[in-house]
Amino acid sequence: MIENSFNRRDFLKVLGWGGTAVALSGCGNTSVEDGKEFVTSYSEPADYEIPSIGVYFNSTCAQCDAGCNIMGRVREGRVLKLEGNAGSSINRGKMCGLGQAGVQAHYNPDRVREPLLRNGNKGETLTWEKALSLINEKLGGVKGEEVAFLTGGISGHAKVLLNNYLEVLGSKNHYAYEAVSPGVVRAANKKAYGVEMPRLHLDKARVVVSFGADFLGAWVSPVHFSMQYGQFRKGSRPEGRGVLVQIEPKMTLTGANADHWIPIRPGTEGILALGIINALGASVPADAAAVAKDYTAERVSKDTGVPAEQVGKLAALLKERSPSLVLAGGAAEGYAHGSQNAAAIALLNQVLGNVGKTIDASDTLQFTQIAPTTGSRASLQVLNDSMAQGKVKVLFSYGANPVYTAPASMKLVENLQKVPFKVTFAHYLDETALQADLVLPLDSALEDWGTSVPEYLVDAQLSIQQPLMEKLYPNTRGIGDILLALLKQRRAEDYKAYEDFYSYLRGAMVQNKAALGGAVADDDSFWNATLSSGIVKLPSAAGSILAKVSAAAIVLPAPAAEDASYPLHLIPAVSASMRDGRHANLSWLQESPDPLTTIVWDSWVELHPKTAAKLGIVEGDILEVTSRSGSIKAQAYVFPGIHPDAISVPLGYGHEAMGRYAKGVGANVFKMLDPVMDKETGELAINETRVKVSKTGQRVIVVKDEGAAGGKQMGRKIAVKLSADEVDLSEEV
Amino acid sequence: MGKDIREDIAWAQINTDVLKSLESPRRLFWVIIGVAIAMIGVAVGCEIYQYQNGMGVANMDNPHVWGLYIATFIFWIGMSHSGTLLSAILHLMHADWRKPIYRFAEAMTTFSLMTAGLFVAVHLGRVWQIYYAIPYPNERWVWPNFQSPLLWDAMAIFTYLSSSVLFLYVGMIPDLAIVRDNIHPGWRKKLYTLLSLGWEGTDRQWRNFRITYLTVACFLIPLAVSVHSIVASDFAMSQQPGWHITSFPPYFVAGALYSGCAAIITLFIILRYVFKFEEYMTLSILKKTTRLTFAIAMVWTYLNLIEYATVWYGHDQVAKDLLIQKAIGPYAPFWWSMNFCGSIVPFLMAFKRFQTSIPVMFAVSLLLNLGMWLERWMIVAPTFSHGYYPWTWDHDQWPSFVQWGIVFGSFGWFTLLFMVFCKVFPSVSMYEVKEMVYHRTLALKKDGLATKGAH
Amino acid sequence: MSLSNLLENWSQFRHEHPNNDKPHEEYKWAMSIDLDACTGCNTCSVACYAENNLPVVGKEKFAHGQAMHWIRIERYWDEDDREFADQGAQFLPMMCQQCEAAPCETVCPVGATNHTADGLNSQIYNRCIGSRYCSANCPFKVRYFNWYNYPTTENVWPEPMQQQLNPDLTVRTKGVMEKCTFCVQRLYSAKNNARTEGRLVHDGEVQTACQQACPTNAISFGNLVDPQSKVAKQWEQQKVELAKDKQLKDAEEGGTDLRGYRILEELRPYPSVMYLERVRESAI
Amino acid sequence: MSQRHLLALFNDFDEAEAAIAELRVANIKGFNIDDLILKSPIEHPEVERVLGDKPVYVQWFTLIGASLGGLLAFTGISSSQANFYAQLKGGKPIVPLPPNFVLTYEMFILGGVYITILGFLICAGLPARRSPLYSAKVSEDQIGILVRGDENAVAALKAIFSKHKALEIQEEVGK
Repeated sequence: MIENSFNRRDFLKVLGWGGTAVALSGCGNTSVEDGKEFVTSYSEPADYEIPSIGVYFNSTCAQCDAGCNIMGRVREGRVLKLEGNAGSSINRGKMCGLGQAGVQAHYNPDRVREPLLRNGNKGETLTWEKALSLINEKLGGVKGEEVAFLTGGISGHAKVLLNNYLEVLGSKNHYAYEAVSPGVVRAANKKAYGVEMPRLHLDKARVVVSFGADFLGAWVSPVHFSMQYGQFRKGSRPEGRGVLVQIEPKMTLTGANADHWIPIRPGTEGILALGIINALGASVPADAAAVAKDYTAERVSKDTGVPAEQVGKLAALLKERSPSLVLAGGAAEGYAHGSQNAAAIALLNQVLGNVGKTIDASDTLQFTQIAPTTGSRASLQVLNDSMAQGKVKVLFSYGANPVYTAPASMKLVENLQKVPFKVTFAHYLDETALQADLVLPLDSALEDWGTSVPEYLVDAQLSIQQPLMEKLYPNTRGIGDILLALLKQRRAEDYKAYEDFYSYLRGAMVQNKAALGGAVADDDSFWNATLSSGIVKLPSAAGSILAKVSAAAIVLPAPAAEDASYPLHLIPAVSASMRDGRHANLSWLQESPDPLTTIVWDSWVELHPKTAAKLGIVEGDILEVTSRSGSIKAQAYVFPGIHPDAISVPLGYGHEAMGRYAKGVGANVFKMLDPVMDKETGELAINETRVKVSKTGQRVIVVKDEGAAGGKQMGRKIAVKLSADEVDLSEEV
Repeated sequence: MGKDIREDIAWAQINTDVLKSLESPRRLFWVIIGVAIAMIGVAVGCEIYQYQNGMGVANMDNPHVWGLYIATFIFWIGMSHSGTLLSAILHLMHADWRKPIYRFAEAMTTFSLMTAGLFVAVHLGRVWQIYYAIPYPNERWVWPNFQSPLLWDAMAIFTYLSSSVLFLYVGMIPDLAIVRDNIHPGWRKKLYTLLSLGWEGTDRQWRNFRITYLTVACFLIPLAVSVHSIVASDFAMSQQPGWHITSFPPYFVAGALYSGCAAIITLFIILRYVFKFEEYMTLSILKKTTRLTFAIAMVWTYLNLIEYATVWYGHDQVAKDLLIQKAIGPYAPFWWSMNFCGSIVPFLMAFKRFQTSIPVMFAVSLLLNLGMWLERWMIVAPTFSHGYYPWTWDHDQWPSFVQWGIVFGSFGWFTLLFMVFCKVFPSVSMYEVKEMVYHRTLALKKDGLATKGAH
Repeated sequence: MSLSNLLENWSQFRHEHPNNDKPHEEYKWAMSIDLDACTGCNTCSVACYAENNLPVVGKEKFAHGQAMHWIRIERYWDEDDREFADQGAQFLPMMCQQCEAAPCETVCPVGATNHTADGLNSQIYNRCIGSRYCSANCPFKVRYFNWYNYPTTENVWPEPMQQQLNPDLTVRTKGVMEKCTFCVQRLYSAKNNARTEGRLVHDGEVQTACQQACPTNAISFGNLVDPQSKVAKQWEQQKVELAKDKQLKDAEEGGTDLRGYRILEELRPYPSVMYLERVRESAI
Repeated sequence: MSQRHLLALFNDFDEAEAAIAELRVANIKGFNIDDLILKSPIEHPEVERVLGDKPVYVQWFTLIGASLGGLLAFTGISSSQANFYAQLKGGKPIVPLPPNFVLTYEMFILGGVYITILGFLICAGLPARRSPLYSAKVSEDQIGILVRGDENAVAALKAIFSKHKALEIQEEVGK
């Protein structure tokens, strides 16, 4: 059914298999009908829907970019619970709380249910047809480069359609934005190892030294790393029980699980890394030694606040227990010199000879079209600037909430006013949707079709997202369907074969089944197999990792000078459940206590007991935290897991809109961040903000799970620990 | 120095005096009734609110699942014991000074038990299912759990309540006959005719009456002891620190008698005034009661100290922590005032000049009861807020107005029942006062110096 | 009739059930939790909310201590008041310990909480009258009372959230006690499937929600009667015995290189949950 | 021959006592000492003594009631427990003795008290119909002696009563 006019290369491009020369088998049956039937088949009970028995369907978790493979328990046509897909190499049947709450995102009472068009200050509903033609009409008058598309990290066939659409419009302005992303580390990795996201093997390492990488909490692919961590801690493992050392100014969940947690003066992580190299002594290659030679234990301990013998011990441990793995994460990279910190840390890895052992390259994808476009913060800056210059006439936004996450200093809302027509594809009426002229309601992740490729690739795979139940609301649509419809406005011919995104997807998969390991199977069985496993292996070439950190290029600034008017460092905490606040309207997450403070339903300010004593603050005092760019009010929580020079406030709270569970809960830290960027990548240096803290005089009872005894066991034998030399773990089951 | 009942008082006089109490109390009586009803109103309001919204409004939580309801329940159970003490024990000991006051003491027993019963219902999360606790045969073969001290409670209280009601009634039959014979015709006459079962004081009736009264008295004493021992085992049988204490049963019984006697003094003083019983509730009786109370107060104090000592010197660190917490934690003010009211205040009763001073005794008796109520609260609450599991310690829990309101109202409920009883039934036992007078005159006769006594 | 029954089987009725000389026949569900693997990430708790229809009570009621989390993560610090918590925190997942001799069972006036044949501490919601004596007597304080009527409380399950409720178990009304059941609804269907196939449930066939979700595999759950089950192996390897109040580990000599223990064992509730002590490296 | 009732009221208890004693010895034709009923405002063991000892059976009721109560309680509770395995309590036997003993004890007392009261009503013949002659004085401060005799005994009886300073003698025609 492919038109002759429609040549092969375009055809590949339409389907998203561009960028490679894999032979496609002849076109198969993309009949809409069998697709349709499959899509709607939930309505009439079919053989796979047995009353009162839960049936599981595989899909992909959309709660974060880790893209875990999940399966949904469906009963009487309702999805009840999500479990991990045991066949997945990412999460092997496991999940995180965030993922578990996926069902709440689906059943959320505050979802947008109708397309809304701005009329003055209120929105009035309109039909999809009207909405889409309105978009078309608004696009009519503008030049391609005046159209901008803002998304979060995006991959798979949604990305294909998006890019195809932008190309049709003649726009190159796709801005992928993540408010909290490992942007700096990506760049640093690229420089150090030649790959942005190398594969890590905690389970093979004997020692893991993490400079603020919260891999058990919210970093990159937490469930996968948690699984590895489980292995890493097994005494019965050939390498024996692994040792974890965490170095960061504010204790993260990972820090709380470390054998040793080292509070370090904010920003001096790189210095400590070089200090360790220096302490390693003889074995170190000349160039690295040269850079590190000034970083004597004394100087390092003076700069970082880490005791000299601590540095020695650490070096000794790393030396004696190889292979090890050194990680750089949020806390190390969020500075103007973040890239330098990351480089220094990478150098340590290189010196220890871990590259290739505990850290290697994931396979490189051949289908670049579907490969993930990772979000960064810098891209929002670019968009913001061009909006400020009035260069943007039409703005689409999807999967991002910049109005909430952008620092006040960006004046984003003002700049948005300069955009004549703003379209938002939204699940909730969040802060960004409220700024839009047209709000288009999206299907929930459990209602929608899609494919995705996770940024952190364990194996090269394409994850299938399929509806786990019928739509809750008739007037929501999947992003794929919307983009397809928009494309049809311009390229009806190319896409006319595809009634909807489902048939497009099925068509795309089936067309390429040979390359996707379905060469022998007929279309239907291949497609059904694909759906039932939820995972498709992608053809890929083994990636190669390099160890090419140039020691010479590393220049670390002296530790930040004291700032009399703003004496404290603000370390915004990325919590595993709240993240950048996109999940704030899920009540399970609001009510599940923060692991370290056990606080629920509110923001808090973590202070070290010494700091608190100095300022005369006790738990529950309402504090005003002021930076050069803004200020917030939140309750104090005195906490032994933070450096005395720093305070920490969690991100993700303080929504002004979005829904009943999110609105007005806590305070929004993003707003008060100073506009300091990482010099190399232009990423926001999230830890560079300096603040001062003052009491407002009010005091509240902090709402938390922790009882009156605080973290004490009062001599009862409740949570017991013992030191590794007292126990024989080798025999353990 | 209070003078005692006159030996030469005419028996007819006794009848008319007591019968007056059924007719014309002082105005204060009606004030009391009014206040009592108002108090009940508060409690009913709170209970409706709680019933509608769930127990949460009482501001209990996990783990702090019990509150004032249980504490006040124990308090009322305890108060009931003194009635038995006066009527049964002193009866067996032939202490006939009890005779003018035991009737209202018994009434007190009955009504405080009824009040206590209410708290069981108020406390339940699903009071509408309360009948699950009754062992009734059913097709599902489901029974209440006979191992639960709460069930023993129910059983014991039912036994105690019904027995003491019967005891009260039987002991009142001769007086009911008197009322029947003297009251002017009307519905009350019919009532008394019915209740007095046609009593005529024949020798046969008296003979059986005597032995029955004696037997039931003998039953009531062990029963009363068992009742509060069982209430004590609600706590002693559990594993919680501050509850799991061997000395609890005697401790509770002593506490019960203590608060009961204190309550008797209070009511003694009130009745004496309201119903103009100065002739019968004489100061010398007050003195005897006071001395008895003082003795019991000392017993209680002793057992209380024993409890502290066993905890302190025992090896159970958890229980020790709790004891310390009681003394210095958020409950400290209540704990200390409980010890003060319970063990220090009673020493006032050791002074002769106070023993017969109405105002002092009234104040003291109220303080003692406050102390005993606090004791119950201090037994129940701190164990929850500072128990075995530190993570769930909860020092901020404070009963809401709902709990306070219902506790407050329960006093109104008790007062109402009691006052109505005293208005409807002779609250001084006429025939026994006569016996008392009679035996005294006999004694005097023996000494030959018989003034022309009653006869 | 019942009297004759009593007399004929007297010895059987006097038998203390269950204990060592009359162990469980087919199933004894038990758990073991490795505190060295547990990261305190709270996933188990959220999974429990999803599986067991737990109400979200909101800030105010949470402040009153009326939260309903059947499994809670406790976070403890070292108590030698060091300047920094440089040994990290200690996390402990605490749920109903399904005691063999449960203090809660004996005190319930109406017999709403009982001991099942496969060693669970069952809670019969529609028998419960809300005396709360069970919770009062629970040393672990893992029982949660329905202080309000959550199904009708605003924003607990607003439309359409109630569609997520798991039909395999009830939504509890006000005034009843509830607690962790070891996901008894899952156990039931697993047992039924096994029975229809004329076999016993084999290890790994049934998982509790918390175990299934746990990213680090810290929780293992299974049938203690089956010697091949992972749990049985772990208990065996750690020399922890169900009906003992003092394990080999606590003995003066020997056994010190083990790390299996049960919380508040000395009270003799004989919990069905074994914890493995958290390990910390001494070299650093 | 028709029977008559006489009720004599005495103020002085000793006189009443004497009167009864005299009635006992002087055997008046047509009057049996057992037809004499004493009515008094208070217990009068000493006065009753002259009537000769009359047995009291209440304590037998007590015995039966108490033992029945106890027995029924134990068997009832134990057999209901035995009939309901589902109420199994961990670490406890199906029929636990200590709790059952507690309840047995309570029921023992309950049965005792109830049946005793029942016995009292039976033995004392309560509730009773009012006897032919009664005076409210009896419930106040006077002793009444109610006798039943033939018409021709009446005179003699009256004589004895008045000899002992009976305040008042009521007479009525029997049946």
